[in-house]
Amino acid sequence: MSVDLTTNFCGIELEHPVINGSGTFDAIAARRAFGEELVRSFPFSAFVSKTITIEPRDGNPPPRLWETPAGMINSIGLPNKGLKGFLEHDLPDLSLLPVPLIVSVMGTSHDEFTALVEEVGTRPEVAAMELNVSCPNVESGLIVGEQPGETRSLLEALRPITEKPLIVKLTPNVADPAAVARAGEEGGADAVSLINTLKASAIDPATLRPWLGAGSGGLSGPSVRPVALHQLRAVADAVSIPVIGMGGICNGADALAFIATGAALIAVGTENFRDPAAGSRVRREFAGELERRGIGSLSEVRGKGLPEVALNLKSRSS
Amino acid sequence: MSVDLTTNFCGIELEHPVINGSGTFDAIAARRAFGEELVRSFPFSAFVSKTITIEPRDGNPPPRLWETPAGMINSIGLPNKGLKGFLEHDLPDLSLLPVPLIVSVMGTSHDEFTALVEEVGTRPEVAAMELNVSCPNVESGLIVGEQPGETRSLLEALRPITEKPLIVKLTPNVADPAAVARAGEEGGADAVSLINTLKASAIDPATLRPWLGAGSGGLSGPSVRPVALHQLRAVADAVSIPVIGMGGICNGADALAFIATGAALIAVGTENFRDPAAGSRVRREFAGELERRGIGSLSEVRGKGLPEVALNLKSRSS
Amino acid sequence: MSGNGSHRVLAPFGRRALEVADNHCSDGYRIFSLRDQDGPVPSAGQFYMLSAAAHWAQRDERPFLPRAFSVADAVEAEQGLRLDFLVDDVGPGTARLAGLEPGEQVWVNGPLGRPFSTPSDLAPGAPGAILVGGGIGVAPLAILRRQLADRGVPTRILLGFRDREHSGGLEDLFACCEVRLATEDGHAGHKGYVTDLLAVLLEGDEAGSAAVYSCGPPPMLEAVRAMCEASDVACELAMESPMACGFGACFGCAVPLAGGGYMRLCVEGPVVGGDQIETALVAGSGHG
Amino acid sequence: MSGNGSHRVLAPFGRRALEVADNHCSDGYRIFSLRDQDGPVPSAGQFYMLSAAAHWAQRDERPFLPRAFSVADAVEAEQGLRLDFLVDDVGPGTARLAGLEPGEQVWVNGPLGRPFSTPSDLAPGAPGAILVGGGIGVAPLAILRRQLADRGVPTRILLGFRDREHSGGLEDLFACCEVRLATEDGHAGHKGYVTDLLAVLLEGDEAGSAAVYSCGPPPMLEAVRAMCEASDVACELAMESPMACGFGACFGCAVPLAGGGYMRLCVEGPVVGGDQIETALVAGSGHG
Ligand SMILES: Cc1cc2nc3c(=O)[nH]c(=O)nc-3n(C[C@H](O)[C@H](O)[C@H](O)COP(=O)(O)OP(=O)(O)OC[C@H]3O[C@@H](n4cnc5c(N)ncnc54)[C@H](O)[C@@H]3O)c2cc1C
Ligand SMILES: Cc1cc2nc3c(=O)[nH]c(=O)nc-3n(C[C@H](O)[C@H](O)[C@H](O)COP(=O)(O)OP(=O)(O)OC[C@H]3O[C@@H](n4cnc5c(N)ncnc54)[C@H](O)[C@@H]3O)c2cc1C
Ligand SMILES: Cc1cc2nc3c(=O)[nH]c(=O)nc-3n(C[C@H](O)[C@H](O)[C@H](O)COP(=O)(O)O)c2cc1C
Ligand SMILES: Cc1cc2nc3c(=O)[nH]c(=O)nc-3n(C[C@H](O)[C@H](O)[C@H](O)COP(=O)(O)O)c2cc1C
Ligand code: FES
Ligand code: FES
Repeated sequence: MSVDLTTNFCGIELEHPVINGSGTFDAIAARRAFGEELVRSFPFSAFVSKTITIEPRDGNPPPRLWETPAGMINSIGLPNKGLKGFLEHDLPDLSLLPVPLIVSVMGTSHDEFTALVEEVGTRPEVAAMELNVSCPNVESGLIVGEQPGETRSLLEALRPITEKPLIVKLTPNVADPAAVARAGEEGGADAVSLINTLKASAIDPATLRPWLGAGSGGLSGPSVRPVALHQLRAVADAVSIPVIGMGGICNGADALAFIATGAALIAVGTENFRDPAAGSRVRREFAGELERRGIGSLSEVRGKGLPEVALNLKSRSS
Repeated sequence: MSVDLTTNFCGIELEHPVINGSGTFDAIAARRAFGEELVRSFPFSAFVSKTITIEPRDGNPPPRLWETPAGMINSIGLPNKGLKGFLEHDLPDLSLLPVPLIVSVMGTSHDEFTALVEEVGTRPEVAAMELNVSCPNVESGLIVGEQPGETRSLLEALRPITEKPLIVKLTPNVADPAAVARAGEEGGADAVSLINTLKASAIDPATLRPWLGAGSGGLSGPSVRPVALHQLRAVADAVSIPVIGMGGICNGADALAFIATGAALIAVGTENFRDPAAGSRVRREFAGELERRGIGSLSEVRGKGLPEVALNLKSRSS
Repeated sequence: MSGNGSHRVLAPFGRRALEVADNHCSDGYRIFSLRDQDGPVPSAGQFYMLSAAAHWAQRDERPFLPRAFSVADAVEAEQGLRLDFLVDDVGPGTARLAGLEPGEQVWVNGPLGRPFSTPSDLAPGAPGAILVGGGIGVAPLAILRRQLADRGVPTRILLGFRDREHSGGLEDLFACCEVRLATEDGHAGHKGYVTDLLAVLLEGDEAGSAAVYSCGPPPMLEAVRAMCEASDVACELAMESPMACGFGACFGCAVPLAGGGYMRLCVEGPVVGGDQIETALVAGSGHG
Repeated sequence: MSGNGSHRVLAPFGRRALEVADNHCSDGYRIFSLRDQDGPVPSAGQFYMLSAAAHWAQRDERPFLPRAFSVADAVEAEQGLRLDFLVDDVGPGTARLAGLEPGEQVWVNGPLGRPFSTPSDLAPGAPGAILVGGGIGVAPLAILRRQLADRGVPTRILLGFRDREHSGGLEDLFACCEVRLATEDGHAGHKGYVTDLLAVLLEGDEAGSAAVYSCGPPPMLEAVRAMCEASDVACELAMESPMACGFGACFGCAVPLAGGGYMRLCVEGPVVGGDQIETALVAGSGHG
């Protein structure tokens, strides 16, 4: 293939820019379902774990899913084995994957985040950490990711603990995501990723009451893509650190739109549910989209689109 | 029909709870296209005008539309004849409609809003006014609808000017819409309406640059319905004034979900584009949904869903 | 409703489900017909908003909105009016419509918009009409040709096509009248652009004595507009712009006006006078 | 892959487009078959995630996600494996699948999940099996019956149906073996619930000497679970819960565990031991 897809992300060499969204692909469960083929043709250039917490969590009562027009709502509630269980049971299996491992962590206080980043960061199997800040800080009662101040101080607390890349996973449920991203960068984040899910609810047609066991959840899938592209643009323009773009990416054309909007990497989430190998397909289609346009490397279009000269004006005015 | 759809909204008697979203139905243009039949079988129980401003506006450069999965992005840019042009040319025509008229206004300062509410409010043809606060206040530079403080002070400034109902049109692009709604209520608003469009962008597949002439726009249609239902719940729980619910309503089942979530009225927006008589169809289907369930009046389910006893548990656990 | 074909015919209020009567391929384009029992006879230049009643969303959950199509002909038949449309498959919506089977249902809103004017209204004293069509743009000219013929207006027809694959539905639509052809690949008629043929006509002495009606790709429309302006000949252009509603509700179909500001093409157009606009090149229109 | 039918058969990685070989109606339910050239032979109790390759979205832009279906039979044929599924039309996804024409393509991910255990694994020394199915729930029992028969396991089959309209595909699926029937309208067999028939068997002396396998509506499953628990008979239930992915990725298919906490039904199930759960009534499951 004439197109160069390799990408250096925070010093990590990646074969291509397609990774997974946290919580949308369980490599261990997938291996049970698909066997070694999953490892042989692993769909992502890096694997992002589901978010882990200090203590084990059962997750939310069912129902946890609701299908929406061109998307879905989930209210999973971060079920996980807890830090200890993850390090003991999951990390050994995840370290067998052929790609760098990014571990997503969430704490409800600086202490919890500190413990998570310390413990996880020292593991050689771990290449980077993603901070899920879509949760309240018990000390302030505020959602960290909704407050630039909270986000900055969290990063300032965590930055000294580890050399490894820290990625801030932004929540889209704010008026100004760029301000939060900037605060993260100022606090020492190496990258930001977006979007997480949009707050959403559904009504049970039979009871006319909330369908989801937890009352509400998060919207994802193609329906949120236009919102993701908008916030990606705002954030990519506001920070100089790399941005991981996600939100409704289903195919190579979507991936190209996110790269052109400023994403360093793109993550596939909900689409994994419709096609377990979506990551490989998106990468293939994405390379094809670049070739069709004669684009040799990502830097040619990232964040700016096609150069004026190359512009095919047809779709604009002829 | 055995179901009673009449609704009293801020003292205005309405035949049913289905109105239009501002800017999604132009009764004057529709009359040119469909003739008197439009007036004879007017689809809404009250008509909400497109937002007007003090000065005339041309609107944004094209392209202004982008179709999205289960929705669309618009960047229309509030084209309108300005206050004077509206009062002279549009108001006479709108006063011929068989339903109460709600005029949507937007200002960039307290003075502009004051002038709009004074002028429009004194017109007998006008039943109520909707305040579009999704714009920056030139004095503070802040988007009024994103700031509880800005919203409260705006309402405090406008409340003394008119006896007529003032509706605050909330923007969904905030972390806590309920806080803004509460501020509006404290400031003296008679009702709130939500949701306005979600900030969104699209990439031209040919140029890999922003498709929309204005760079970005607002997302609407079925894809935003789950977000609308979530914010509607949060707002309806937070205020005691009536709430107008909208966002992706396409049929009677959607309307029922919004009423069950706490809406006093529901507004049809984007669906009007797919079916000019969508309002009438939604009302018809909505009445059918109520009848099927043996619900005699809206108050039986508004904001609470079916009573435990009536619960058909089938879809939950049997 | 009468069919004299030059006034803005009103549409029934609310979308209606019509049945596909026929759908066949003709030289690269699909011609499909709807049976309209209760709708009025449209005027030439008007359009309809169409969407398949079932299976509309094709790829990536699109299309969501209906699509605009100029009516290419409207013929009274036993089972009611037959509406003909020409479809150029350029994306999911046109692909779905092009694939409709007879008997399938289509949601219809129309006729909509401003039709072509009569030559006399357009250019007082102009005895004749010159129709200039390019590619899929021949659609509204086909019904215009018939409605002009019904009124006995002498009409000359200039049509341009890319190649053999895109010389859509000529026979059916322009039968029984003299057509001058231009094709880019020269497989038929003049090798080159249809505007070359128009230039010849406009240079000829009869120039001023005719009104020009044109529809086609924006660059062709713009050439026609400029040429008519230069030789001071009245012209009307059937334009396109992205449309969500088609009846003035969304303000999405903005086209820049010569005097500044915008018009809603679905209300003030799709037929516009050459003097109303500065250019026929509109951002977002064209089949990209 | 062998077809001994009691181990977790792995799925090829990535969704595959398979062709619909047949789709016919049988007493209220649709039975449709896919031709699977390169897939493995599934074990009884496993399921597939299915979606139509074209025109998936039906109403309100749904379905978006694939749908889970227990394989009802898997038969080697010349053109490769034939996978049979039973479809109960309860919404847009099942409606679309029920309407598929032979030759249409279906996206397939599977076989997935934990299959039924052998009677001996389930209840050491249990010589026989009792299959208890209700309505559409007969699907996984059909292939289980065949795979048990292949292994010469003595099997008694109890099936319950609402009425004549819903006595799905009996003949085809349970031909050649003795079936005791219960129908709520009494049009065939015992008038009442299938669990009445199970009660009789469990009271009989042979009770402990068999393992019970059941699939059907949650209330029926719960009754079977409780009865087997009461009479201390080992049982396995093929359950349902809302699924987005089917391979452990979304954590959406949570079913409460007896010991507290949840299992992912697509990974730990859909076949679960009666002792693993406190109740078979799961919020969000069932066909509304
Ligand atoms: C008044 C009028 C009359 C017309 N008459 C005819 C006719 O007689 N025959 C005919 O064939 N066509 C006609 N058209 C054009 C026709 O409406 C369009 O070709 C059609 O809407 C394209 O829809 P699509 O889904 O097939 O393609 P789309 O996917 O909509 O693509 C068509 C163009 O739209 C843009 N586009 C791509 N993706 C999107 C998106 N997500 N959102 C918005 N824009 C996008 C691109 O520029 C693309 O080239 C007419 C248009 C108008 C306004
Ligand atoms: C392991 C397994 C095996 C199965 N095997 C079979 C089988 O062999 N045959 C068979 O017919 N079925 C089987 N099912 C059930 C089948 O998967 C469902 O009936 C199907 O998913 C329904 O989809 P639908 O679009 O037709 O209906 P839906 O619209 O999805 O409605 C089905 C139910 O889902 C709920 N619902 C309604 N709207 C929504 C929404 N927007 N989002 C989420 N939930 C909603 C309601 O409770 C409704 O009653 C199986 C399920 C599982 C988990
Ligand atoms: C079922 C589900 C579970 C998710 N769990 C997590 C999680 O544990 N941590 C996290 O940061 N994001 C989580 N997400 C958000 C995704 O990583 C992603 O940000 C979002 O879904 C948008 O991308 P998409 O539209 O491609 O799915 C989850 C999303 C889904 C649908
Ligand atoms: C084309 C378009 C124009 C709109 N113009 C306005 C406007 O002028 N003022 C306003 O308050 N809301 C405006 N809206 C927002 C709608 O009133 C409504 O809040 C939003 O579209 C969500 O509802 P829907 O999903 O049913 O369309 C507009 C929406 C669309 C799609
Ligand atoms: S298409 Fe909506 S106003 Fe013209
Ligand atoms: S359905 Fe996704 S984890 Fe089970």
